[in-house]
Amino acid sequence: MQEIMKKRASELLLDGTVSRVIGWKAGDFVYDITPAVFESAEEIEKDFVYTAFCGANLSKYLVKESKKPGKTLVFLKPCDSYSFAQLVKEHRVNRDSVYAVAVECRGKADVDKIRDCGVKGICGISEENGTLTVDTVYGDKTLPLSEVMLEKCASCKTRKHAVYDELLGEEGEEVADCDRFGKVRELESMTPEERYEFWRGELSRCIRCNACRNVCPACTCEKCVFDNDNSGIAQKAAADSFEENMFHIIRAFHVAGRCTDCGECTRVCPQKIPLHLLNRKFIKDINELYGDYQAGADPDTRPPLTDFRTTDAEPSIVYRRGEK
Amino acid sequence: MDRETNRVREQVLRMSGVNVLKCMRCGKCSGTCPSYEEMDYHPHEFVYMVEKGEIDKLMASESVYKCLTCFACVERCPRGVEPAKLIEAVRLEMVRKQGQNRLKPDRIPALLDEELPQQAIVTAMRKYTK
Amino acid sequence: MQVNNTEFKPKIVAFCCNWCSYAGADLAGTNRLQYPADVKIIRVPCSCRVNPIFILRAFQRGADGVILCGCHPGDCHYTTGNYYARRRMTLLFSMLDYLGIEKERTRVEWVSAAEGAKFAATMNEFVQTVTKLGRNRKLEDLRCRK
Amino acid sequence: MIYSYYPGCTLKTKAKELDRYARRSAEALGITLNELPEWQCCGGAYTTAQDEIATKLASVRALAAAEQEGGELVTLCSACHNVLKRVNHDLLTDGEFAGKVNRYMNPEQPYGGKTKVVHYLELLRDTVGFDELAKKVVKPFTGKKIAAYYGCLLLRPGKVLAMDDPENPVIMEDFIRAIGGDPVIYPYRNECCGGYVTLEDQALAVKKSSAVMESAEGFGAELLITACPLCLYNLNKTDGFGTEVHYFTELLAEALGVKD
Amino acid sequence: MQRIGVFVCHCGTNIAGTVDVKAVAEALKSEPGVVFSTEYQYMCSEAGQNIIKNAIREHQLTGVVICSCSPRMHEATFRKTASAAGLNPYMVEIANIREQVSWIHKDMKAGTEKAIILGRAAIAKVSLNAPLIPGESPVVKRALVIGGGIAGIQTALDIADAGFEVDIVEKEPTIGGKMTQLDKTFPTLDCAACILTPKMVDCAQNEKIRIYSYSEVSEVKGFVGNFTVTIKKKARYVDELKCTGCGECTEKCPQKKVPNAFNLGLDNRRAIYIPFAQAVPKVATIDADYCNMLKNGKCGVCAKVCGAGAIDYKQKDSFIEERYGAIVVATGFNPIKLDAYEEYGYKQSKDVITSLELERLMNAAGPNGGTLLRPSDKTHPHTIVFVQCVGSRCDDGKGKSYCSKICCMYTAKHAMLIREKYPDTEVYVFYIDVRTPGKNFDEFYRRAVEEYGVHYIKGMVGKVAPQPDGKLLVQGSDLLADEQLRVEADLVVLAAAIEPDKTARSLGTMLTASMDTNDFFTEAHPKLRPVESPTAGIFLSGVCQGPKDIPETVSQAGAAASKVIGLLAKDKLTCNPCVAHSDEMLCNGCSACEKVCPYGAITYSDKEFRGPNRTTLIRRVASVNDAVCQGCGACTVACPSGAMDLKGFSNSQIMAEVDAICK
Repeated sequence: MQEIMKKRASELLLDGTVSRVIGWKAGDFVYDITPAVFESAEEIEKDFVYTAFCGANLSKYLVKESKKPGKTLVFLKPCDSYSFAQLVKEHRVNRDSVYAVAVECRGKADVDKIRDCGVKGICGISEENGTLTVDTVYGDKTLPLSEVMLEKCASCKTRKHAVYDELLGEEGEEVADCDRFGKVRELESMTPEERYEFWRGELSRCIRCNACRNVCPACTCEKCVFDNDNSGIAQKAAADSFEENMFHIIRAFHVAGRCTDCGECTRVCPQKIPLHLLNRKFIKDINELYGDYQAGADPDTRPPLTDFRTTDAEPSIVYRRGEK
Repeated sequence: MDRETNRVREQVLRMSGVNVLKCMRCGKCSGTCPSYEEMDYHPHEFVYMVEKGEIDKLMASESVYKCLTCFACVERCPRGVEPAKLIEAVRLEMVRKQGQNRLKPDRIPALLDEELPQQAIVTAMRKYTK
Repeated sequence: MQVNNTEFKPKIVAFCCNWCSYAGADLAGTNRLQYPADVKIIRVPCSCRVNPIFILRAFQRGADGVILCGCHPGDCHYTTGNYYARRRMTLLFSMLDYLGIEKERTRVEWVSAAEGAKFAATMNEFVQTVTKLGRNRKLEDLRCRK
Repeated sequence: MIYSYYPGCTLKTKAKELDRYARRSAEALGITLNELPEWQCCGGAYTTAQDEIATKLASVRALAAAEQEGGELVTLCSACHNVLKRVNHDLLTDGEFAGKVNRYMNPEQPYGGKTKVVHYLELLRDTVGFDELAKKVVKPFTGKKIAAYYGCLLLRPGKVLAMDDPENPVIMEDFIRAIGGDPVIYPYRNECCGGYVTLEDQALAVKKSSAVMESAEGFGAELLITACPLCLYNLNKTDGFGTEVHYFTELLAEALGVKD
Repeated sequence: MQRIGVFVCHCGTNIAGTVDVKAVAEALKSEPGVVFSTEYQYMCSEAGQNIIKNAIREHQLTGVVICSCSPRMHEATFRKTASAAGLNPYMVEIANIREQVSWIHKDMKAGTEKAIILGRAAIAKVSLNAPLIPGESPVVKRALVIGGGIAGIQTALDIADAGFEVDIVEKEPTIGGKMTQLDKTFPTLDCAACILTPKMVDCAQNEKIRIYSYSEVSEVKGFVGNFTVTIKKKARYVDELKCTGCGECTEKCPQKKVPNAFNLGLDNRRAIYIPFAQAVPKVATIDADYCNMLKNGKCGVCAKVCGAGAIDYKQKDSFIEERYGAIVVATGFNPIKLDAYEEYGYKQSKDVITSLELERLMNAAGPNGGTLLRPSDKTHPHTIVFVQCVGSRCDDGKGKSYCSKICCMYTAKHAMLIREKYPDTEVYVFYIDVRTPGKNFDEFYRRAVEEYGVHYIKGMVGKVAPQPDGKLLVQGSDLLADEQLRVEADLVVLAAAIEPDKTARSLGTMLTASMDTNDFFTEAHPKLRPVESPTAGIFLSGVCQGPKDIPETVSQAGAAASKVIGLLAKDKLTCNPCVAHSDEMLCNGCSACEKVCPYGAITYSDKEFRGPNRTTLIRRVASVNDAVCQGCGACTVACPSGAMDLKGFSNSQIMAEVDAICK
């Protein structure tokens, strides 16, 4: 797959269809993959990678890159394509200046989970039919991909793209048995005290590194309210128990109805806080109260928080719902 | 109002659940009452006199035993005052007193006739005794 | 009504729409309908002006309960504002509940300009509910309580 | 269609016909009435005092038993209907009362007013349907001018009993039409007959009942029907009126051809 | 640095009675930014306002906080005061320590504490206030009057008189309203038609007035000075321009069994009809529910007999869009349905009627040509009982809680007219109270008793029992005689409560004008602004605001007209400066704000910005049209970046208030 992509990207750069390519390149280690902009076929040849560690969602980089002259090529995994469509819907990215290449994806690997399996000294990885072959300094190890997948891939909702100009590889299907709200339901069934303890345990670890915000394709504000001294709620660092609550609730609220559930927030969190559970709570509530809605699925439907029905549920539904 | 009067008044109000202050003195209860002519104190007077605390007079009068509990006054009161409930409360306040049962069981045989349904006896027992 | 800590006086912030509930509160005043002094009203032009940030901020600064009052659905002075507010608050309250915050600390009530009695009754009831819950310990910012 | 059935004390003694004809007619209409196994007398009168618990427990037992057996309880006597419906309403709407009752009786399954109390007439109207009933009539009362006497217990308080407009009811008139008769509408059909006061002050009851008879006859009634044994008794105690008073179930049985 | 002045009002003892105003002024003196703090008996008085003005000048105040009554009461007053002293009027904030403190709290300590906290919140807010300069918006010089009864007619005539154009929308085929159905009017007994029909004709002939009869308002957009209203003209199947009102069709139509709504169903009319002889416009209307031609295509008589060729069976509802500067609501009332009061036997006897039906029975143009006859057997009634307060003053879940206000007087009128015309008729009036506050009203009622011998009985009727002989046995209380009274009457007249017209509720929603729980429109202030809705540009005329009689309606109609004239006389309106604005540097261009704006006040454009390294970036940013924005703030919450904010109620101002309250 990687080679097909490299070939196609080089072609398009060379024939002038696109002026740059957003893709992935490896850092110091093979699992240390970062998004990167390539401006020539040489750069592609040298650094471009597409491996089981390419979980990163590239769509957000379009906000900046697509403003540059010429077209920008972006590689989109199925989940990334929804983020891209949502950004187009919100006028953050100009559709015409993007050449979207859809690539197939069967799930990406979580290096920590691989390590948890006792695999050390990773220096290469390849995937075939759901089996990962990890090349380590101690020799090759094989692992089923399903056991070491990123959280966001384990609860993947669809392997089908929302939008693209060109497809490389095979288009996947929607995941029929996806149960991405399982954990949310589990939390909902707890007592308020248990929930509070759960979230205190998680959120109190927050170090306010802002990784979740910086990676989030819905968090593309010109200036975040939490960075704006004039907003009255600017905070740089978590200093006490409430601040991270405030930050994460407001962040989740700001992306409510816009979050495509790409799962990047949880992937990048250095403290392993399951932040996607906040977003999924909003998605679940929205689906239940206002009808199923998938951000990025189509360009026209009004996002639920800028829409209403006169027959919407009253806020008091929150009090009744919990009663047994 | 002395303390005892006030206690009885409060008791009657609590027992009946009636808010006498809602009455606007229209007299529709008394205009509607089928037992009006048999009563010394009429439904609207019950409301007013309970308000004023003159419950002794009401308890002593035959009127409390003449209410048919037909609920016409309750149904028709424009203010939702429910005079019948007040009359019942005054009557209960009376018959619940020691030795004040209106209907003694030994009196009953004399009052019966062949056709009289049980219903009448049990209802009367419930109305006239504690 | 049993309240364990009779000393506890909750801090309640009420956001009131200028066109209905604020006028309803005025009417409650004009009619001398009593409700506890714990309730402090902030006037907003419409329930849709209330940002979830304001509500969290109130809790952060030590409020024990926050209530938002607006026009009845369908009667918004600006036609549609309260419909948006309704969705926003429903989701926000649900999220607070999800985080284990006592859901009774937050409330939305529709009170028209003519409903002075409803305003007073709502506030009495809300204060009672919040008083029973006691002090908000889960959301306050400890630096804000001296 | 199977319903629990609460006959009440009078239907077992002085008003056996009311009960008998109701059962026969129900059978003819394909309705099974299962008499509650251990019912107690409802007491004849609902006590309005808010502090009364004991006088309502017999009703609660019947209501709770009916809940176990399907949840719908049919009554026939106006007084039982009145008492059962009102006690049930209290349980449903007054949580404090329901709490007290359940603490006192301490039943296995707390009872909260879920049983639906249905008067036999409501059964005819809402379940059988008067149109359907009319089709099953074999001996119609064609041309017979029949006056319905509701009395007070069947209709009031209107908000609680929720049977019909308490001031201008139609359920019994519709029933009369269904069995082929000609309903006579007269203003005293929902005025009190004198009720239980007859025990102490029969003159009062006679006076009230006479007004009813006079009004009905004035409007041309040839026959009166009622659902209440005490109404029937009081109306029969009047003097100088020729019109017969019957239980409505008797006419129903006759019309359906199951009287004998 | 802000220099804030604090002014605490005693409001006589209204505030000072439960709030220690001196302590409040003293406590607020030490708040940050406060350089002056004082209290005075009546801040809104001239002397009080002078204290404020002097302090602004003397202490060079940059902000003013007034602790007083509700801002809904005197915010405008104090803004003017500040302005007069050279301070921007939007640098004034009010802490409501009357409605929200002294009137609802009895405890001086708690009240004083709360007043101080509210004062602090206002100080915190005013510290962040910025001077605002209101914009202007043009005024469309045309008014719309919804409802063509006496209220609407009078309002329209007065507006037209001042030289402004005005349209009347009336849902019935003719204007005139309820008053056309009345026979005589109290307290002078002149005939309703004689005083009303000239006004109807004036409306028709006035070139400034356009009448949309048989029409309804179906949509309202816009705001004060510039409303856009869609009017639905219902199909009447007659071309209004061609119809001459000759009435030929209404005589030849073979469908004769249509209940005559104008006579409240007491007689019949044809399927094509003109409601009454003096109708304006005098144009026929086909009742589609009864017309055989429209129902099954068989007939066509009216088209045949119409010399003007005005009949048009294919006519459809049409919609007209008009712009108006002001809207007057004059939707009027109806008597309530009496279904819940069958103890009076309204449905059980034809001879139990409502007062409005009696008007028709007594009217010369009514079903009996003015002779009072019983509906059942057309005989002359010798005993008539009037029952007052049927459905009024009720708290029974069935009727209305309010007094309908007009019944006492019209019943006295009816009683008097009957006694005058038919001296052999005995008239009884069962009343709870007789309410006659009005010029010459009590004298009128006394005449009914003293000169006309009407029997007024203090008490209520419990039951009306129709008798076999056709009489009505009325059983009621005579409370003063302490007896249960029985009257054998021939006719019983019920004074049914009145309620706002059923169209009022949906209209209120369309106009975003607030209503009370009874569906009466709410006035901007119950005493001081009784003919204005709290929604700017919406005015109230007649019973739509509350029960009232004709003289009161006409005076309110004139008052509403004068308010409209005052508005239309302006070329431009000062806009509310508390509008949204977008910080372009923060705007993402995401369109969330645009989606929630009910006024379409937000537009987007691509703008050039300086990027890093001397590059130019083109960004899509929102901007707000100040004249269109009404300042609801929906956009401010939709905006995640905080680019959109509301002047006068900014994020930081509201948060400052929150902080001050929670401190």
